[in-house]
Amino acid sequence: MVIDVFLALGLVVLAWQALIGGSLFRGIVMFIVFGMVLTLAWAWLGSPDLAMAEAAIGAGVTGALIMIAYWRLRRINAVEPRDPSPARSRLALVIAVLATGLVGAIGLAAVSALTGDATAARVMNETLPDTGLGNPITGVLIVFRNLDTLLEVAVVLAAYIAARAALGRESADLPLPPAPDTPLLTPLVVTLAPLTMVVAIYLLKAGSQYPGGAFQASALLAALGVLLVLTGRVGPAAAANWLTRAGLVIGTLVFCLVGLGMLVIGAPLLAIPGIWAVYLIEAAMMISIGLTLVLLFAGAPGLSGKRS
Amino acid sequence: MSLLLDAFAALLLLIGAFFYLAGTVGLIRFPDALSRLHALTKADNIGLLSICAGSALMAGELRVALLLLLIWLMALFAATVSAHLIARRSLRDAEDSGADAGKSPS
Amino acid sequence: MVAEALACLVLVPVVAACLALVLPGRWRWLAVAAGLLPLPLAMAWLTGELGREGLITVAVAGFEAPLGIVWRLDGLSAVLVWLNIIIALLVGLHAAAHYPADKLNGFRFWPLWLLLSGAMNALLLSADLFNLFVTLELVTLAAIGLLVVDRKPQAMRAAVRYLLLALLGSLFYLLGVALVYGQTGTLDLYQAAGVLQPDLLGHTALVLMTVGLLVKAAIFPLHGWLPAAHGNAPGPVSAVLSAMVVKVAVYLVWRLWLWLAGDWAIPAGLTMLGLLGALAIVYGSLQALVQQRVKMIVAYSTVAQLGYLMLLFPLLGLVAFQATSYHLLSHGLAKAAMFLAAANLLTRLGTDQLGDLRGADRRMPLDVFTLALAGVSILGLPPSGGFIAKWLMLQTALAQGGWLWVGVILVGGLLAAAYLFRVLAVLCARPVACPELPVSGKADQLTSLVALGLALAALAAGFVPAPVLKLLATAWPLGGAP
Amino acid sequence: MNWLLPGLILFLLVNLLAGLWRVWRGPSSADRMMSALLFGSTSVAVLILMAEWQGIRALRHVALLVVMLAAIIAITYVGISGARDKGSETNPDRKAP
Repeated sequence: MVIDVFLALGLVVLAWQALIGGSLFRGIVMFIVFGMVLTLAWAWLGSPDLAMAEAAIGAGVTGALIMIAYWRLRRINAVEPRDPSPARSRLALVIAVLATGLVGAIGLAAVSALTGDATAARVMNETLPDTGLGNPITGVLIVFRNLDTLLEVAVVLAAYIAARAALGRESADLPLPPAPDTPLLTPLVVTLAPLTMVVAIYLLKAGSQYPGGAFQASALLAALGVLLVLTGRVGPAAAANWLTRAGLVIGTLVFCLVGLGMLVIGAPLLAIPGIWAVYLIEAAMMISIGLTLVLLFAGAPGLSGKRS
Repeated sequence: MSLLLDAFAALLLLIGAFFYLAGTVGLIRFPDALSRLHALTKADNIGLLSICAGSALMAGELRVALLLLLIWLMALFAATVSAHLIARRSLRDAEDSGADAGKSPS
Repeated sequence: MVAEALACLVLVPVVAACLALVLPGRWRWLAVAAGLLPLPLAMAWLTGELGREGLITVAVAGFEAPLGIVWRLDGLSAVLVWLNIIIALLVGLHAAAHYPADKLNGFRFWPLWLLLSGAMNALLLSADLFNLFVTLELVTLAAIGLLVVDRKPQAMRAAVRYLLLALLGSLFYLLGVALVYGQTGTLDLYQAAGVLQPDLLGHTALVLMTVGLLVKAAIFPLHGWLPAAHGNAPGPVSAVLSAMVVKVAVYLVWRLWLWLAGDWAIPAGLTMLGLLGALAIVYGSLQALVQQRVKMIVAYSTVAQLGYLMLLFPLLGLVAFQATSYHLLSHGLAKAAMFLAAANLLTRLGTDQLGDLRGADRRMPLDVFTLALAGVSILGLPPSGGFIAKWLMLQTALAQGGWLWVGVILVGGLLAAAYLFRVLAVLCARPVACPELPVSGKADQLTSLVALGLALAALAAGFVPAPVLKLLATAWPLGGAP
Repeated sequence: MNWLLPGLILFLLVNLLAGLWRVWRGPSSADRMMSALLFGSTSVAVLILMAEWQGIRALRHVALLVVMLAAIIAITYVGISGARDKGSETNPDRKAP
């Protein structure tokens, strides 16, 4: 109980600090710490899946994206804005009161939702063993409600295309920080890269029975990609070569084709024929999502072998 | 025997917590960036080792012990390289400002 | 066969989008054609089936609700899917002139266009509250990508503002969905409708979801992002944004209030929504009256015309439902035509500042004619789709003695006449000086003809309303006239 | 023994939030980064203890994921925040309160 209260209060304080931060950099660090504490909170509530997703995507990859954005901002505008928080306004009080009322109403409503019935969850637990999966979250994501997941992967694809459209031709000139010149980096990359891949594939494989799965694995791969970009092993390119493009669409494409293929053999649309299909789809998703995240980080339409 | 093991595991955990405490105290109390870094990374690595060892004893499984070992090695690796990078950064900042190397600007 | 046709509506454009991203050069045309051309065929077949069955449902992945997601095609969704397909094809034809698929800007444009039309179909079919959230996200993100495809600075700024507000709206909607799921244990809209109670939770959830959607629908006073976004987007994108993207958010508000809440939606709330619509009509029209750019006038006109869609709530009844749905359809066609014609003026004359467009009718008669023709439908003059819609709305309001709504509809029509005639008066004025225009190529003629075609379609909607109204009537959930 | 694990978890959490003071205070961005790194290693320790206390093995996988990410991301953060460029000769963080 004490730990619950502590975590809850800590989260509120961190969120507040991330928003009002006296300097932008402090706000960013607060945000990263917020992600870590949120990971702990999910773990404490007994949801390892959410903890993993939060650690990987919330704290890890988002943190890196914000950090590179900060670095680019500083390049454009050398002087950091003194106070990044918005100007005080009389409306603030009104908004605060309204927001408090809203949060209160949601809280009260949520309390009354505790007594609601859990029909879907019950049916899911009854049906899960038929699929051969042990992790209910993978069951929901890939088997029962896979249309949601398919469209989410399409959202990631759309995010890439939209970012590329916004970047245009100048994208190749988007700056990246110089690689840190220390002799420690090469041994680090050489050790970390294969190990990260092994762990990512392990998470993907374990995802069918235990917490884990494509999203967590892709975030780990994305983190590795970010490291490779920053150490100059991989560089941004002005255009995506065919391999990159294939990697970007493979998640959506494989998902769609498996789903449509089921119609051909007379099964329902998007039915999952077996556990192999789960692995196939998840592996394809992992590649697409991981690649998209790295490209968004690099701020480039494509990747090339070496940074000039 | 089992009681002894448990007691030993608990001792290890407590030692780990102590090292974490030491690291945090160092982080807050030490006067400049380099010595704070020194306190932090050393103490935390030992703290994590101790906690991993204690937890492995409690679980009493080889698989878990190996996983925890992997975790500790990774943490060691990360701490080493990032501490190195932070130290260089801090040193360079200090040179830029014309102050003595390692002294915290205030 | 039903499942195949529905799958075609959603997945074929998505697969085509992937292919358009991977295939090189001219092959991309093939992907675009393969993604869009089968849609009307599938939908034609489905419409026939719908006429026989009255309602089509398919459990995706073979799992019925509450476990899985159900697709549900009724009269209302069918009409909107048709509008989406017509827009995707005709406006796509216009876009083909400016964004050739084998060139770089076409490479940017078409994957998003295909994703947008597929996502829109998925949204219109879905009967699942969370799936609706996902499709709404995909629609929004694809729309924002299209908005910045030309990388004009104003469009970028508008896109960022749109993105942030849309995310806020999504958050509100998602909170509401979570509450509904917490109480009912299902995400299926029609299953939840039977269980959700009109208590604190039910009302909070409904209000949260509605506010979130009203942001996305740009209903007054949450319209702030719309004029900049729609006014600065590339022509075909403005057309689809105004004709479809904001409309589906209103469509979801309808679904929530009339299908999910159904009987227990409080009258005060219904009146409130109607008042927002009335304010939108007056405010949007007045703003349109003072704008200096043609595209901004058309954009503010969208703010105003969206208001009519909200009048369904206070007028509540079968005829009002038919009227507003028909308004949605005919406004979609007319507004797409207007944006395309305005875009043609902008591309060929280099400006859409009203002051510089004197005498444009001599130089680009077809596009000015299209603007006027689409204006007929927006105004609600007979014979046009807009006339049918507004006439039915007036009839219901009169029958109910709702004088406020009668007044709003009439004032809205008068103001629309004022801002449209202001544009036309300038366009047809005697030019001060008339620089020679380069001879129009085939592409220019095509773009003008597409715009004209859409305007004619809006007009034609005034001649054959019966089958559409009949189809819509099958979807009405609340019984006959109150 | 029942109080030991939750007690240690709470202790480490307090420790973590105490370190927040350094993030807040700075004064240099190196100090802030350093504290964030401390939080990473403390989080891993907390996760290991939680796995033991709650009997959820998967939390050790979370710990592994966190530590892998920490290894990668820490270097990323340090690399980015440490990289200097022509644009920023002065370090504004230094003037933080």
